[in-house]
Amino acid sequence: MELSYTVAVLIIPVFMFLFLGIVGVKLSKKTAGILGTVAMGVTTIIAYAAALTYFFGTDQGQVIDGVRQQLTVLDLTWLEFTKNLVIKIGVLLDPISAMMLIVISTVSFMVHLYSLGYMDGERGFQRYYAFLSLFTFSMLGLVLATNIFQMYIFWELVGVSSYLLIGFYYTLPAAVSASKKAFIVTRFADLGFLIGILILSFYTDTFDFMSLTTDPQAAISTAGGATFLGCSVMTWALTLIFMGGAGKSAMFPLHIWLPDAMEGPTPVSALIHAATMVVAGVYLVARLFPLYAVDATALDIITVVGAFTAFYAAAVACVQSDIKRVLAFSTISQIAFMITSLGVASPELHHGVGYMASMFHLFTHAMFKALLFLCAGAIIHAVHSNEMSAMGGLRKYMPICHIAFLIGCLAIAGIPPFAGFFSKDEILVAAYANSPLWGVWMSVVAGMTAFYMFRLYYKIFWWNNPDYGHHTPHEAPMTMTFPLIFLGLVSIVAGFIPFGEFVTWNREEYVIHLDWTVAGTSIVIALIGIALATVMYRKENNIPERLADRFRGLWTAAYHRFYMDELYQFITHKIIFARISKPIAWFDRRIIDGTMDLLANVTNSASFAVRRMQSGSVQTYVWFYIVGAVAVAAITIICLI
Amino acid sequence: MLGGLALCKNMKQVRTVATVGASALMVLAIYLVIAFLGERAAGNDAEMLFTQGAMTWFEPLNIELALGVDGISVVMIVLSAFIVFAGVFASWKMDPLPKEFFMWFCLLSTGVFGFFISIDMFTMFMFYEVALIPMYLLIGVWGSGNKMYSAMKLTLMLMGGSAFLMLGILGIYYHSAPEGGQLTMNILEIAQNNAVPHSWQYFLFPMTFVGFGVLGAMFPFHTWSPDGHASAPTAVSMLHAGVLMKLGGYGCFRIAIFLMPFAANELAWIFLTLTGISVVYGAFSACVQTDLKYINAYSSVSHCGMVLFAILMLNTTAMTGAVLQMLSHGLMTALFFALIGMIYGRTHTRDIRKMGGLMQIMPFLGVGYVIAGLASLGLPGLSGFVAEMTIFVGSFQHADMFHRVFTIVACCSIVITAVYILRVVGKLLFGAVQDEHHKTLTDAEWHERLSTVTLILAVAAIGCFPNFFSSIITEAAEPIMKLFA
Amino acid sequence: MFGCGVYGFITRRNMIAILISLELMLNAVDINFAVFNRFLFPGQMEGMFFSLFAIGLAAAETALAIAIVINVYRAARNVDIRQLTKMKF
Amino acid sequence: MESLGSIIAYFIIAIAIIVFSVLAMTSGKILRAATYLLFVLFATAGIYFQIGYEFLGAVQIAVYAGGIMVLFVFSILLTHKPGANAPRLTNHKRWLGLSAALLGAGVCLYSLLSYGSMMMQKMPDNFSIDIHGIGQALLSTDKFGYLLPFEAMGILLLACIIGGVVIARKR
Amino acid sequence: MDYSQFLYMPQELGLLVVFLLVFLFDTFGPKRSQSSLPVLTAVLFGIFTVCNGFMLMRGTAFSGMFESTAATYVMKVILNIGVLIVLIQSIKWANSEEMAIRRGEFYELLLLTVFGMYLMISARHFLLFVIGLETASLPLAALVAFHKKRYESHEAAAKYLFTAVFSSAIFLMGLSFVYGLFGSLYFEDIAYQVMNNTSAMLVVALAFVIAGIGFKLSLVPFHLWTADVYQGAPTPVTSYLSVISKGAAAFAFMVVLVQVFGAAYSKIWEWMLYAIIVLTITLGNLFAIRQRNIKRFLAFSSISQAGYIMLGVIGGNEIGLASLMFYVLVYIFSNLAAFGVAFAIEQQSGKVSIDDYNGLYKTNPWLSFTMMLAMFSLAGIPPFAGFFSKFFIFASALECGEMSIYILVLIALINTIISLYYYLLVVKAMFISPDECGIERFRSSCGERVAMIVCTFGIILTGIVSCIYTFLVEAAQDGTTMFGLLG
Repeated sequence: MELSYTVAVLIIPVFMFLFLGIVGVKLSKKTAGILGTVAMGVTTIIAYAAALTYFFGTDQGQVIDGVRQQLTVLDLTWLEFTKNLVIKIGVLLDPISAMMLIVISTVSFMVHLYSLGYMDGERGFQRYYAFLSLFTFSMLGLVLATNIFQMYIFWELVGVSSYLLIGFYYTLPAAVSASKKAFIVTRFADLGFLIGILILSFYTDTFDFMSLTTDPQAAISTAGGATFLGCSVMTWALTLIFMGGAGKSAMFPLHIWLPDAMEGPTPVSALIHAATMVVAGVYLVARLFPLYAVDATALDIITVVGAFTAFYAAAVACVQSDIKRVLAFSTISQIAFMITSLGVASPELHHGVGYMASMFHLFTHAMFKALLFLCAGAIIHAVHSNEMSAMGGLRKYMPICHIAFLIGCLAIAGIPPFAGFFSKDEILVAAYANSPLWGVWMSVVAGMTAFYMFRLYYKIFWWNNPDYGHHTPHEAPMTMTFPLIFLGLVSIVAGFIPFGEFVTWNREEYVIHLDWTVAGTSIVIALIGIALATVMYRKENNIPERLADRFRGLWTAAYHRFYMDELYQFITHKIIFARISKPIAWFDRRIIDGTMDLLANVTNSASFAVRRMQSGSVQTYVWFYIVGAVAVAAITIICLI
Repeated sequence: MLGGLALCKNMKQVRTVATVGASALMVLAIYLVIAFLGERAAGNDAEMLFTQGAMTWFEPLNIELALGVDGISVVMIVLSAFIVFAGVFASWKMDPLPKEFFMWFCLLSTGVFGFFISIDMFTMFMFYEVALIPMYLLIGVWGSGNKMYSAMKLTLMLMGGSAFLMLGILGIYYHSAPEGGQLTMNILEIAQNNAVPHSWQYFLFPMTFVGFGVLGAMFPFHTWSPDGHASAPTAVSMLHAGVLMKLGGYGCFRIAIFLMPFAANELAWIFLTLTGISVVYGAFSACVQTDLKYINAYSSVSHCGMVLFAILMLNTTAMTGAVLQMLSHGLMTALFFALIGMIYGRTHTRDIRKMGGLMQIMPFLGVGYVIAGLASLGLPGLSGFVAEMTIFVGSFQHADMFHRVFTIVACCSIVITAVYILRVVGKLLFGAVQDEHHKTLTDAEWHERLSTVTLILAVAAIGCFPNFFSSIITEAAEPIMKLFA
Repeated sequence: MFGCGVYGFITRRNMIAILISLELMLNAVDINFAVFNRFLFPGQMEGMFFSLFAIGLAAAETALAIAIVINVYRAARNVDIRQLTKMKF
Repeated sequence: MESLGSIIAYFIIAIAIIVFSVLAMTSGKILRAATYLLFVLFATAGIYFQIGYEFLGAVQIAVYAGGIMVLFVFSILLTHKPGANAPRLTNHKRWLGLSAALLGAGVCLYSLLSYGSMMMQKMPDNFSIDIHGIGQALLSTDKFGYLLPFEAMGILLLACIIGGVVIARKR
Repeated sequence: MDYSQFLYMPQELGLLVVFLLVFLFDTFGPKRSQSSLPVLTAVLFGIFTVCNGFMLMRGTAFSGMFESTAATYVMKVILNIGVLIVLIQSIKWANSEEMAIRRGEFYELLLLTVFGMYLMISARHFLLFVIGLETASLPLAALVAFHKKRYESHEAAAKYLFTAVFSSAIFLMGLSFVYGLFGSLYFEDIAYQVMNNTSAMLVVALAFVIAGIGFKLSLVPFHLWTADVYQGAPTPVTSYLSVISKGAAAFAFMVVLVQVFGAAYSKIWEWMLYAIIVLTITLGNLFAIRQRNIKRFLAFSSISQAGYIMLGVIGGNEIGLASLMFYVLVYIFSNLAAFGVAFAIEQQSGKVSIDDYNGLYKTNPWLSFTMMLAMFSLAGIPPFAGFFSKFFIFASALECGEMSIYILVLIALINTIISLYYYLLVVKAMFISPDECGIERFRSSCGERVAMIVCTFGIILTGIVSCIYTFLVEAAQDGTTMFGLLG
């Protein structure tokens, strides 16, 4: 198979990780950064080559009867549980993984490049690149996984690299606790994923994606209608697996780690927490979509969770003051779009367009969200603050950044011809096709998206003109602006990719045709949102204040993200630590250990008690003697007779 | 006879150390390296099931000095070798009475090696006790903190376990052959005869299982572990948590389960419940501890609980997982304890509330600790993941709903593990430096690095190439688990 | 008589009195042997011989015991059994 | 032998033994206790004579009454001021002693009585032993010959003599 | 009259020869060379012990009154080894100022008691047995009183003697019942008749017999004299009492119970023994925990050890006998090592409290090493001999396979943990306790050192060298007459 070189995309980063991790300290910072970037560049080229070969290659067997085949390029046994349950490490190429290859390698390369400038002079620069390589490796491994367990493995690795990168500034307590939180929350979700895998593999006796998805009905039927607590085990398995995805993709209520994760360096946020890792959940569901497709309950759950999260995150995003937080919530909201889209994508409805839409949105979103984050990074780099209040009027100081950011905003708001418009439109189509309720709901959220994005935009680049003092913001260096420009361009044109030809749920071609009623509505809504934002935030004024005062309660609640963090805090500290761990520890010391000590003490005091027998008087001794002898005899007689 | 070799070498070292004294430390270390390298090479070859060379020892009770190894014991021996190796370096600068320390240390390792290579119940039991008793002095003399209490508690509790064990072994011996047959202590023969009456199995199985379970830190017999580990010197903690606790798991399966399959099947649920509790319970307990060693000790309770848990699932995969878990836990706990010892040696405190930001001061140790932590919480690519996944998958293959539900309960521990590991890592290594005095501390020295790196490499080796190990183990576990098919 | 001996042993404070009670006990045994022999197993004279030897034993014991008692008396100027409780517990 | 008279004599002797032994144990004066013991010993010898073991009776009188009693008396004189009374017993001690004594006696009696049917056999008649027979038996190696115990007894006595000497020596 | 029958008892005769030589040397030997008496005795006894190897005469003498089998022979040899060690240990002590005048008597009495023990072991007639028992115990009273200047010594002697006489009275009472039941005192005759006898008298007789011998073994509740006497007696005598005298009693006990009453209805004595063992082990341990005086401590530990020894009796089979012999052998080594150390220290500094041992390792490493070995061996820790002996004794007890015995063994095993606790306390004192040691560094005398070295080797090798045990089992099988009636 000539595509086997794809495996190099895994090998190069992992090698770079080890190399930079072990000998990185000895290298100069510059060398390390350049090495990392170059390696990433090579990886990107290979990834592109692989993806393009896959999509456009004319090799026989790639497309049969209009269906793109899944190609298992490589499959090495890594660990054998039983004869059938084997973890393999391999490379699976199919439309979505090829698409993800492009996304990941592009964004990752951009981030590498960008970081050369952004992270310049930071302590642990080498370490940073090592971790980036690790992340890239894990993420690529995740998307190329041939079986669900390989995916889980890389899933965990992704989690760890995310942990390491969030906690990159390990001397800052906030970063440390954010990284901890991120890891633990996703870990909790992964627990669901793991259990789901266990259940699934127990009934289907395989981990392999191909065998799982080629005949989903068979998989379902092997479960034999087994039920647990009223639901069929398959629903349980799929829901639990989705829980894993929800954790990674920050779906409500497992979203709380993502906003905190912004404590990490901004390029990391762009790479991991906007473009790639957080969509792993979406990817997971998409990967197993044929299974989900036959289980309506699981799909409904996905839809509800997605839709609610989309709304919730958008609402919160409207009032946040930290630009990265706004972007984070926006990310949550956008991913929720994709999830919803998958949820509503029953194959019988509109050719399962939701699936394609979701993937499409994933693709475009990765580009423009990375763009937005990188812009945010540049801005933060310039003003040394995350808070909106420290910004304003930056359009004069940072023109390139301004334009790029604007493109990003337009794209996310869904204004044609920017990328977001096309993908979001498809999602809305899918939603309407499923039920008008979801359609309307998602349209509203789309409007909110436009509003908060432009609120952000105006607040940064317009609003007022604060006093920057002696430190005037300036445009970022070339290494940072180049990725902005590149991604900006991509964001403009990506919408025109005939995505349906490449990625659909059954891997047959599907021609996208815009449904203008839906598209029109969405444009109008987006424009309304933008207009509203323009009115409120273009110039410094007190409308927002007044509004905030009017809806004080709501505003505060939203500002505090509806107290989700506090709730978690309460659960972890008050319940898990104080109500479970502490008592267990106490129980252990006092009761269990106490029992052991008690045994010893009882022995000791018994020894004290019998001491009196040894009175020192011969007569007492003799008394015991005779009584003992007689008692022995008497007891025996009584027992025998 | 690779095991015999290991035994001899150790004996020789004891003598060397005893005669040449403190100056022999160097020789000792070199000896160890050679012995273990050779052993590893030999161990890798010994994939055939049993290499036998039995010699009748006590003829009246038909006790043989039967040695033999299968895949499982081979990996256990490799594990022990690694940890002893690392332990020697970790205790490089043992201060008072180094000679005695290493003598006892060698005796301890002799017991451990002997235990793993024996296939005769008596010798096995003997080596088991040989391995236990040096602990008392090692902790008592070279330990820290409330060492007398801990040492006594540890010894007495473990000996308590071995009391049950001895009864169990004798009971098995007297039922080892069908009516009129030649009674035997040889594990293989007993298993072949499979003559222990069912009614007796009900009595003997709990005896042996609890006997070994005490050492395997099974709830509620685990309380020696936190105190003991907290007080023990570094190398002893390493060897104890790393290898000695594995004796429990190994023994459980080699004697309790292998010889009494019927009762194992019937009574598994009781012990499954206990071990399930200890998995979760240990993890929760670890969450609120403030002493590094206590945290680790409770984490050991949790992990070793997992070993016993998996063994009780009675299928090949889970069994393989259990052995992998022993390996993995052995290595990473040893790593943990080594690092804790090194940190303690510098900061003179183990209270995580009093430390912080050590990553800046001693990056090597910090990185080591993070790696150990990640291994512990099951990061793919390191050993913990492999072991735990094998256990979970294997356990979940059990046909019984009860077992599967318990597997899920046990799975929960991975989250809790993450909680306490990250808590420690966060408090200890990250953040600002808590104590100004700590800023002057140095990073690891060469022997410490050597010790740490050895263990890390081993952990990573298992994590990256698990199939190599798992196939060795599976091969050995399969014939045993056929008893339950 | 045997019972008397036991009683005496336990209640008396004088060591010599205790010896007397021991003699009583031994005597009881002797009688037992002799009588058993005579009444039950007259064929042989084992009981009688046993008594014979037992008398010898008693003599030896008494001699030693008295020597010790006198020794104690020398050391403590007293033959009170309550003196003999220095070592206990 | 099976005459009423001998039975009556037997009972008289038995009662004498019991009475005197109780007296020996309860008497306050140690010398008096020793005297009572002497009576007991004589009475015992009486029993021996009555059941036909003249040799045994003779030994009893010779060794006990002659040897041991003398020892007792000497030791009493050595260690006591004449006329000293034993202090009154504490109640506690008396009960302790009484309980043990009764228990011991009770068990013995019980077992004897449970075995009683055999005891009520008639004493065999025509029984006589001669000194010569005793001498033969003492030096015989056959069954029911006691050469070995005899020798051993000699050694025991030797040991006791040495022991006594050691103890009694001043230094 | 066939006096050649004395030839069946070569060991006894040999012992008497040794005794006579010592006696003559003591009495008529030149005054100046008297101080070589201890060495002479030790040498003579050593030669005798070695010669024992050629003295095995199997057979029955005196019409079944005396029996010599491989088993009895081995028992005697084991005792000899112990006695030899004691003799070597006490060389210096015997030459001390205070002892000089009584030196000869010490050895004479010692040898005579050994003779008594021989009789006990080989006796097959109760009369002989009683005489042996008394010979073995009465002179000991004199030995206990050997410390003229110490009041405790006299007190101990008085206590010992009173209890001993009392117990022999009880024992004789029991024997009189036995006689009343069976009309014979030959073991053989009794064993034939004992089978179908269920009378209460037998039970009482048995109880009294057990009490009588249990006194020597210091089984609970017949043990109370032990601690006081051990404490009061001179240390060599204590070690002799605790080891040799106890070992001999154990052998005799086995013989009496198994051979004579082995076939008793439903093994009445096993149940009695059951209760006594439980009590002995448990109470012995409980007492031992609190002791601070090393000799009292060892006394109680030896009480609980006696309980373990009895486990071999309860097994009542060849393995049991062999294990019992093995146990006693190991016990001799271990306990004598412990006493040897205690004695050396007492000689040197007069200190007898365990607290004084704190930090002993720093000043006297070899002494504390020996002590540690002894403690570990007593506690049954491998690879020392004590482990093997414990294991075998448990194994032999379990052979009958009854559940009740399993429970008994479990109790015993749990008790080993308690015992481990206090043995470790001693180890802790020597090795771990940080205090400055009150005992200075010193060299123990040559004899003590030799004895300790012998014990150390014994502790280490007896277990590992398996042929010893195998040999004992063969010897036990030779004593088939003992078990012939069990079938």
